[in-house]
Amino acid sequence: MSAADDIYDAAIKDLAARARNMGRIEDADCSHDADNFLCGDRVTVEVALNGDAIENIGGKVRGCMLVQAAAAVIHGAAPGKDRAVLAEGITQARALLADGTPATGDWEGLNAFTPVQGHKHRHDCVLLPFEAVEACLADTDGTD
Amino acid sequence: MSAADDIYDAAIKDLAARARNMGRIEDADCSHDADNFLCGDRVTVEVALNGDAIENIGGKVRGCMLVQAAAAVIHGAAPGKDRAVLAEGITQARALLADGTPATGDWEGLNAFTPVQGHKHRHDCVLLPFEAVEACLADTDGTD
Amino acid sequence: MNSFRNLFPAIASGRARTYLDNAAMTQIAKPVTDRMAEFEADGRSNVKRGIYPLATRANESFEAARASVAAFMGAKDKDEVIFTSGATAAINLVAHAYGAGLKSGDEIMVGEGEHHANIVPWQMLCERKGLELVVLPVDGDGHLQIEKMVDLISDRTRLIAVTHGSNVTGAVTDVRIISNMARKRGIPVLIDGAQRAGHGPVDVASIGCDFYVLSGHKMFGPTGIGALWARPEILQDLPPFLGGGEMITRVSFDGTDYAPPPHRFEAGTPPVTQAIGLGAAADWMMGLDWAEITTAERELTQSLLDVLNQHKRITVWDPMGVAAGKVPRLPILSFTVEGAHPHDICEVMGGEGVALRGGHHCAQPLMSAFGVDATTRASLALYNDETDIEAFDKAITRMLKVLS
Amino acid sequence: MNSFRNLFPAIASGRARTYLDNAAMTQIAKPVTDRMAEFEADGRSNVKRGIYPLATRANESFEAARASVAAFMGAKDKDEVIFTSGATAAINLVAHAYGAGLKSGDEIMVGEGEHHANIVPWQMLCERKGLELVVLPVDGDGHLQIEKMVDLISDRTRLIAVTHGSNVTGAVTDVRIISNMARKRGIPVLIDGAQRAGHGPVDVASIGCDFYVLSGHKMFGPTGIGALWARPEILQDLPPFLGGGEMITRVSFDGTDYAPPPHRFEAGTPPVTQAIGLGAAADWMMGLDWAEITTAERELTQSLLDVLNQHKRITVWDPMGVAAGKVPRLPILSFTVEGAHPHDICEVMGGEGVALRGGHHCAQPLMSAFGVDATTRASLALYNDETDIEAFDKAITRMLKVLS
Ligand SMILES: Cc1ncc(COP(=O)(O)O)c(C=O)c1O
Ligand SMILES: Cc1ncc(COP(=O)(O)O)c(C=O)c1O
Repeated sequence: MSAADDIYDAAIKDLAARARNMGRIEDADCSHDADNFLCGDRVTVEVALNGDAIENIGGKVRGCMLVQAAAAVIHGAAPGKDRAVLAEGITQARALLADGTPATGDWEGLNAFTPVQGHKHRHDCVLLPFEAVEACLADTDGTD
Repeated sequence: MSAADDIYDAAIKDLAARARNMGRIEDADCSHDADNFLCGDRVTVEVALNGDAIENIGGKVRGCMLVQAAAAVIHGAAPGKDRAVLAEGITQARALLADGTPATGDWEGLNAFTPVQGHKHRHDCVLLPFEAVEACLADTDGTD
Repeated sequence: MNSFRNLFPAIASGRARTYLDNAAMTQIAKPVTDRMAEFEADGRSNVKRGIYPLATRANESFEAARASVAAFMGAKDKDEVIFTSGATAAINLVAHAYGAGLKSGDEIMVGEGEHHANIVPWQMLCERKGLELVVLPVDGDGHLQIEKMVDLISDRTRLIAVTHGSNVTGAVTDVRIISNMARKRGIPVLIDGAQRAGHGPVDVASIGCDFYVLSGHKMFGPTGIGALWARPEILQDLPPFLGGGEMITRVSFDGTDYAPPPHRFEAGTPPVTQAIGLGAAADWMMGLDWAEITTAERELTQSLLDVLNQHKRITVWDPMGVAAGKVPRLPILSFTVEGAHPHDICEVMGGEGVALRGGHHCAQPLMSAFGVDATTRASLALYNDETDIEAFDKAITRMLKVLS
Repeated sequence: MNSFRNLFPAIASGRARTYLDNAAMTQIAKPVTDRMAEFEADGRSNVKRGIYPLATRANESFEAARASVAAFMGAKDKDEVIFTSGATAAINLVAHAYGAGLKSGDEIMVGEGEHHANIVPWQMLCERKGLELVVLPVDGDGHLQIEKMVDLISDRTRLIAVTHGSNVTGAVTDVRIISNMARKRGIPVLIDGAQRAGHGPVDVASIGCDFYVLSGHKMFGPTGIGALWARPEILQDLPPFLGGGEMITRVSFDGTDYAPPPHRFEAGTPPVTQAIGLGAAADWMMGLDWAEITTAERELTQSLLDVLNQHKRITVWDPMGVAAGKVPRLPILSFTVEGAHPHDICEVMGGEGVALRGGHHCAQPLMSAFGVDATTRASLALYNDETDIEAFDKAITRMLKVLS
């Protein structure tokens, strides 16, 4: 097996396929386009809130398998949780990519990205959907 | 003797010293500044005409010894002659620099520049005063 | 083995094995690195003003390089060539210097399939000066629809800027027809030759254009260098773009006089060593048999197409008729794979030693016209050969399996 | 022998013997050519977008070079550094990008002793936008009269652009005082470090300036590369200058979104190999003992002055007190010789193997302030040593005889 193949394992493929389940949300509380300007990938996210809870996440992913898989992880983990769960997800994703620290709790699904750790130039792909949701939520809370 | 010294012989020095005799002309028929933009040298010429004859040439030279010497050659050769003499001077100067063809007649003085032939990067110095006078005369004859 | 490979250490050594990303950057030729190394080892110096021997040597080498590039482009006089830091810088130079004379309501026409380098400078010019950008559309396989040009030209059209060869599809524009039509109407034409230049000398005189740009790093030369050729009558009257040393005749706080072309457009210390390298690349390329190379490049392109056409999941964004060898094309092609994203394709194929580029290729409007986000691109240079096709074939098969 | 000479093939071999034109261009260091040659021999590739191994390696090398240059300049973050094709291009970038926000009547202040690279872009900006150019004068020996700054600053002053070190006299500007005064008034300061950078790392943080520019070829690096450091708060909001690939987030004919800094300001393929070379130069220089080198450079400068001061026909245009070692200076000095023109001086001394530059040094306003047309300049770098002074001494004596 060549060096690049390890990231395309069944877990990632499975997640990426699930990204298609993420529908659009008509009356979202916020929506945001995040671009990886270096490669041209774009993630559009829509979030519906219920108070401080994330009710639903939708949108559209135009990007590689890693971007799709990461979007699917968020779509699987966040709805129904407090919005603060997202910050935790980003922290866990960064730690996993940086030194392989396993993700836990709500974000266990991130462990599918363990093989990506050795592919530094693809780390941004995993983080792009997180950044999109983060920026989307920032639009709604007036902090920023 | 090093390669560069041969151009600074007595003949050139003598000519360059004579450039100082070239006074300014208050009521010239034309005047022109010619610049060698690469090195910053500038020749200002003033020409007084009498019909088609060059009555007097004056001006100011801010440049190297070769520019000064060439200005002195013109100042020595042209006054009193028909303006057409200048075109001949340029032709002879170019021929001398290109392949060493000796200058003759009114322009014998150009032969002082024979050693410059081997210093291609200084050819423009010799030609600059000629170009200045040429441009100056062009201003008076409506041809151009 | 392809006989050019020995002149490219990165190729010969196998370190850049199956390098099929030549449209982004070619490898550099030994005659180029040799000439640059010699210039520096023997004592380099700044150009344009020095009098001591190293300086006059530097200046002579620099101006000889200008003459070589001029000859490569078919220019009559070396002083019609301006050294820039690349094709992008050259187009921006024209957008600023030529653009300075344009007025609100004037129009610039660009092709829909252009590289961003031939779109964004014009958009920015339009923004600055209140001009209109008029887009000449492409057809379904990326060819410019030249027949629509007449209708889109107006009496406010001030420039037509089109590529000589597409960096996405390899489609070659009929620049002679365009230049001829424009010339009749007094409209200058800029040709973006960035891709075309890696496939042999060009001839601006027979094209009949007014500006032509190229980049060193896409024609076996160094990075950091490009060239602009411009018709001398236009150049003569163009105001400068960048300000600085060596582009002036005289500077004072009362006002500044500018030098004649090409120096007026070369502010500051030029990329001296790189210009000498580009000259070496031009000289080397002018000595090659381009009829033979072009035939070889076409055959290899056909082989690439044959590999891709074996697979139902693959669609090639192929200029019409090219596969059959009917029209001129560059050995560049783009494809998409059902269910696989170009970045993932490049990752897997890169792991197999095959260098491909995936993405929008700085041609997002063309991607929109095709209705895709991104494609995967393979692009050939004269040093590619059948071994590269074999490796490509194997890697494609593997990629289809991995990304299934 | 000076121990640096071995790292400079052109110096070690004697081909660039008695090279005293370092202010125009230094020789290139072996650690620089080695790193560039390695990058190309191992297979180069375009940066910023590629996914295959050569492309990620190229990108990592390119970004590592950015980090090296950032460290050399004392920047906090590598993304505060923009690669340009030289100092001139960097100043023009600021004149266009920062200048885009200025309005008629606004003022730009420049020093009277500046290189044309730090005058002409501002004159052109003033012309484009109806601004005023305010000149901060120099005194009789070429030092900026900082004490006049307060009076010349107005509430329309929008930028102060001064050199860190003069390319004519070697005078060093007190850039800390200027930046401090400007900062209190909210006026950004641009420092032209083209000359200063060849004499050791700088520290933009302690200077307190807002923009700092340098050129590779004056700091033992390649030609065709330079860098701009800018304060990130300013950079964040600056519009782009050149348009093209890699500086955008998304392009369509309806409008274009620009990338974040530094990419927003690096349109097109950057000078990849040269950036890597500049990084190598920065790394190499950061490893040297600059206290020791500066002392050696000052001693040699004093020796040059001693040679010149022996001769009554010679006048040195020397920054006040520097001969006596009182104030910081660069090892650059200008002189005039009674009855001899600088071009003739350079010709004769060049024939003796001594490389000097004669002319206006792209600083015509300073020449006017001095009341001369041109000077002859000697400028040192770390590889110069006593053997160069001896050759200079002999050549000066001969020159005075030849040009008598
Ligand atoms: C068609 C085309 N035009 C222009 C450019 C820009 O060239 P550079 O990046 O060398 O400035 C490119 C390079 O990608 C290109 O492919
Ligand atoms: C003080 C100063 N500023 C700017 C420049 C311009 O640098 P470059 O020609 O490398 O763009 C120079 C170079 O001569 C210089 O000496």
